[in-house]
Amino acid sequence: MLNFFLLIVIYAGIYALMALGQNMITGYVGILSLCQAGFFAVGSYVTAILSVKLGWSFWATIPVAVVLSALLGVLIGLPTLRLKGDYLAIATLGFAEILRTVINNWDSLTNGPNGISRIPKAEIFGLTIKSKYAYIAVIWFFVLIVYLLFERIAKSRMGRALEAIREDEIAASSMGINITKYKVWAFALGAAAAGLAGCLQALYIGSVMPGTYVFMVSIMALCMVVLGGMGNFAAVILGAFIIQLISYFPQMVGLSNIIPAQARQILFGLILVLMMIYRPQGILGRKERKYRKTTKEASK
Amino acid sequence: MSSIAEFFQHLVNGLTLGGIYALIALGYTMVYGILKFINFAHGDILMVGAYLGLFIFNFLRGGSAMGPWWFVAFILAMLASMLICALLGMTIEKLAYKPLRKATRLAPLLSAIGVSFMLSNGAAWAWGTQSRKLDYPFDNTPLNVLGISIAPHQILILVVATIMMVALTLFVSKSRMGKAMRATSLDQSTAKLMGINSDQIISLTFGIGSALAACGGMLIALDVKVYATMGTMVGLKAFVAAVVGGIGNIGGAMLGGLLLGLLETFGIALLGIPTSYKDAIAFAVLIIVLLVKPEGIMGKAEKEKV
Amino acid sequence: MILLETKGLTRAYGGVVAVNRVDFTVESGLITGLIGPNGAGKTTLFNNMTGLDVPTSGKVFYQGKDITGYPAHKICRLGIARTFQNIRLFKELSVVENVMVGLHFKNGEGSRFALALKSFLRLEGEQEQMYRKAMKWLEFFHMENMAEEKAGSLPYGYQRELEIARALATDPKILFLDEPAAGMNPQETESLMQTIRRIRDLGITVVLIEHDMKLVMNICDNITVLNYGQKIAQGSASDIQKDPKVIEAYLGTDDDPSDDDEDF
Amino acid sequence: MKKFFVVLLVALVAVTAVFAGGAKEAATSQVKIGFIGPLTGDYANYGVRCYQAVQLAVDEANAAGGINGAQIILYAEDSEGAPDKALAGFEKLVNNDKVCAIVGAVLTGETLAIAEKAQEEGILLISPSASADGVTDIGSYIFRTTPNDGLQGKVAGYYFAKVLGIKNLGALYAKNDYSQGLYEGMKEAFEAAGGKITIAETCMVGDKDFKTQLTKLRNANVEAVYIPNYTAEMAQQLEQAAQLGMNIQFLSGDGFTDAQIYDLAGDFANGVIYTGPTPGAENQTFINNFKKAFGVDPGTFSTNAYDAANIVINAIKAAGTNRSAIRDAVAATKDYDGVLGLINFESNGDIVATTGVYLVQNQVPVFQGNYTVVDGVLSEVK
Repeated sequence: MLNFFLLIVIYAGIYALMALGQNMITGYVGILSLCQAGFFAVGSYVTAILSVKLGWSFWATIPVAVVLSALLGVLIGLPTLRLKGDYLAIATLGFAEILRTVINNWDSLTNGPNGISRIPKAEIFGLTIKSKYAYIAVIWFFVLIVYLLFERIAKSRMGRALEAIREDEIAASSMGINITKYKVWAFALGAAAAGLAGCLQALYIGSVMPGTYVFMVSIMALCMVVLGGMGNFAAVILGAFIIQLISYFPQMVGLSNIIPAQARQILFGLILVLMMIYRPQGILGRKERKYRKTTKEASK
Repeated sequence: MSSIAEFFQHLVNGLTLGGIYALIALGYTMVYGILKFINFAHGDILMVGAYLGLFIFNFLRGGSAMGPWWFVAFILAMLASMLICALLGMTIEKLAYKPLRKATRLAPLLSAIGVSFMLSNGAAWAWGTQSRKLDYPFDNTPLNVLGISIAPHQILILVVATIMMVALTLFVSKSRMGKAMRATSLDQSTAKLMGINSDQIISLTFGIGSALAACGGMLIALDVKVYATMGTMVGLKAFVAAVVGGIGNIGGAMLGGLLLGLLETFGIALLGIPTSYKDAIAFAVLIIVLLVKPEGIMGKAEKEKV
Repeated sequence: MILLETKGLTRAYGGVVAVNRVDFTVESGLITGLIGPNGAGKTTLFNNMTGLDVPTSGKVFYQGKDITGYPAHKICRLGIARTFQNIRLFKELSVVENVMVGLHFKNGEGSRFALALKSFLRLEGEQEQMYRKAMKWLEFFHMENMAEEKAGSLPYGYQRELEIARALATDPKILFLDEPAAGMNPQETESLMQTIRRIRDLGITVVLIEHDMKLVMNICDNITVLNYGQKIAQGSASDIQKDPKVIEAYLGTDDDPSDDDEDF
Repeated sequence: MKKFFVVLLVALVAVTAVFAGGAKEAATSQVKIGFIGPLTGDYANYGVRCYQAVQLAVDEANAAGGINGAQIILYAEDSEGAPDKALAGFEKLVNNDKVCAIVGAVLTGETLAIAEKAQEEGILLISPSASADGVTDIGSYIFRTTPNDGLQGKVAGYYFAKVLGIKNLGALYAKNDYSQGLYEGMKEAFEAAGGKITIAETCMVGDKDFKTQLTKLRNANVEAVYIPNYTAEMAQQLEQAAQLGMNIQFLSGDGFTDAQIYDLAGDFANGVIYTGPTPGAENQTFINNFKKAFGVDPGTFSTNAYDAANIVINAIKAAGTNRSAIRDAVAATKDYDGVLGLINFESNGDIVATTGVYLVQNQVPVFQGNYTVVDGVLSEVK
């Protein structure tokens, strides 16, 4: 049981990175993007290709994966971010599907449907990362870094500009904010986080195949943001953890020995619906930033 | 392209595929037009409709030999399945979407995905994972016209799609209910002030949309068999078709569907795009259309008030 | 001195010409009023001058420089700020944050990249500085004790004032006010008049669209009248009140069917 | 505000306690084996059929008295066809349920993902269907009861060229591991035997409309078309080909062994020549029992899964529940007489296989012979 719980912690960490990125895009700027699966795939494949085919060390693949995902984010973001709401959602979903199709078909680079397996393990200070605890340390280290970085950005002028864009694009642009630039920035940051998640996923699973990076992955990332609380980075990490706990819970406690696999999926669907009905703003809700507490006396 | 016959063969194939997309897009566009959210469960209602139709059809025809009765039974099964799915759609709307009217836009979207999960896995649980065949209710030997093969069921798909579109257009533009629907889609609160019971209208729209899905489901079943995940991809593509045509626009859904079907077919046949990129074509078209004309080919641009 | 002017500005939506070859001038240091019946094209003209809309033809000059077709954020950075007819606050953000958004590009010196980096690294100090500046503007409107409230929860009159404060935070040379007195009671309007004068005294040129004739006639140094998208008069308050075309426009268009065109 | 969260947590903890407690009470006279495969999602049909076959083997063994009196318990985990989910299932089977051997996984990709962990853990992994080359090379604990794509493709390629005399072949395969693997194996052999692939069309998994591809194939004037795919898709292709008026020889692979093809494609299946496993003596009994138990025909890889389960059960009978002992016992399998015929394993864990060739006549596959390829020469095995 403990062992399985550790696995959930690992998966939660990987998805937390993706959810942090999604939160930057959706929770902060209010862009409903369904493309995280695509950037996740790019990160995974960069690590897989560079480390298996070119023999790079895992650590060296990370910057390439992150930068490439971010660039792709810019590339996808520039044209699509002009769109609104659901149109944007469906266009980004389209991009994710196109990415997956390309990966599935570019046999010479990605090995097509068979994927790339036997990705070498990472080493640190001469030690090979093998145990679950080591993976947890590495993965959550990155979660922490990204969390601090994003939280910092959120608190800076950029964060406020992003929130302003979410609240009212027209007013924001009339306040001198270049909305296209900021949206693309946010999109690229979110993409980079998903790319990083992809690297770690490839490292832990040890293989990549196109079937992993389906539309559901984006939905899961979105669910984590909504469940945790939009625009609240800490809550999003909690959301990632809870969603992974819920989806692997039947396995962890042996419930999956009793109920059929479909019932587990049905249950997940039901939880999703109930969650939306009873707590659409998430567990913790949006975080409000206080710059200075107003005292009661002051308001009198 | 080796001959004119091949061109026309591709044309026929593309039209049938497009007819299927169009049929489903009609339901999508109606629901979206009123509620403004992507009903991801639409494709799954289609699947349920196909299963129900299959069961009812098999029950009705019993052990009888193929003949006119089979076609009657098919139509009856389709109507029954449409009715049940309409009720199903209305129930889903009441339970899973109605409580979310005032929530953020994301809430109904995710709720719909939850419903989709429940429907497709529920079907796999109840009815198994294997594909089932819906027998043709008529002799489906292809007709050969000048070297072009056309299967009768392809014609049926196009005919039914056209009938549905015309009926729907008439209903929405002429009937009282239809007018109330349009009013609700334009502005729910004003419609309410005008004495329109918008809850009822939304429920009705879901009912009609789901019935259309069931109808589409049965026709598609003739073409692709019946299985638990049959609605997922075709549903997504139909939504793409609806957006390309201009969401909320019935003619646009039809146009978008046919266009998508033709582009997928000719993109591969004429432009030499590898066939495994077929799905990518649909999405690429979507993205291009959205960038050039974000409101869709037949949609009306809405300018934000400043 | 002419600070901003349009030359032959035209904006057509399909067949409907909302603004028709309008020459509009804003003199530096004055309060300019833009009036006209509903649907006359006032907001459209505003939008075309502030980058939210692009003219079909004609030009906009700012300090002699052609700024036609500039995006809104660039125009704002040139020193042109505005408020909106339907208040557009960042409702979920606090009052002080709204003003801080206005300070977004102004605060600090150097390249924007350096700014961003500075903001990222020396967070506390930079935020503190912005906060203090924002509070100054709130004090200007006597709103400092509402700083931490959600902008969306403010009473209507305060929302209008907050919108002006936010616009002022961008440190503009010209401030465009789109119906600032709409929905205000006489006392509130009175205080708004005072505020507008105080803004002018800061050296900021004010341009306003207003339906409240008392307000317009009281504070505007120069008034332009639009009707059916065309400029029909321009001059001081007393000139305008005597102009027969203006009188006709105001008396004769009560049942004008094109009333709702205002929303473009 | 946090009530919801608190309630959720309490519920999770409570359920954990109940089930964790329950799990510990497990009787000692049990032998646990595991299964991993896609039970939901796009590939559910293949996973479920394999699972059912394993379940059938386990039930039969239990009805016959179990393993030395101990009942066999089968734990099945859903992989959803994705490596990360498969890995979670694997962790659960190995660490929570402490199974002593695993049948699975079903798809090549997910098998590759868990094979390495299985090797590290030292637990037998025997896949009924991961047919891509190289799967069993990951380690000594990895076996499979399906011939690799290489062999089946090879037999197919040489058979088409040498026995059927086809010079000019078209193909329509899906971009997934199974279908593409078979196609590539066949292509290599077919071209080595002097044939030419004139046109190769592809489709995506889940596609059900193949008219465009088929129209292109129809107009390419090939002698035959190779369609290595899954049952439902092939039924679809055959039917749509008929609708397009194509009168051409179709060739296929072991996806055709699923009797459901005749439900779905009916007479359109007639005339198809396909390669597939050679049935053993018990084949018909197995099919009947499967139908009786689950109400459907066994799927493409059900036979492989059934034999894999039985080999594992026999190994446990012989060697006990020690994981490495089971591995050794499986490796030592000698002429196991299963529904696939006589089964032996190569040293790397691949099945020593011959491939049968069938011709469908009146919706019944007629056995044409049993073949293998050695050093580029096709030879019939009697």
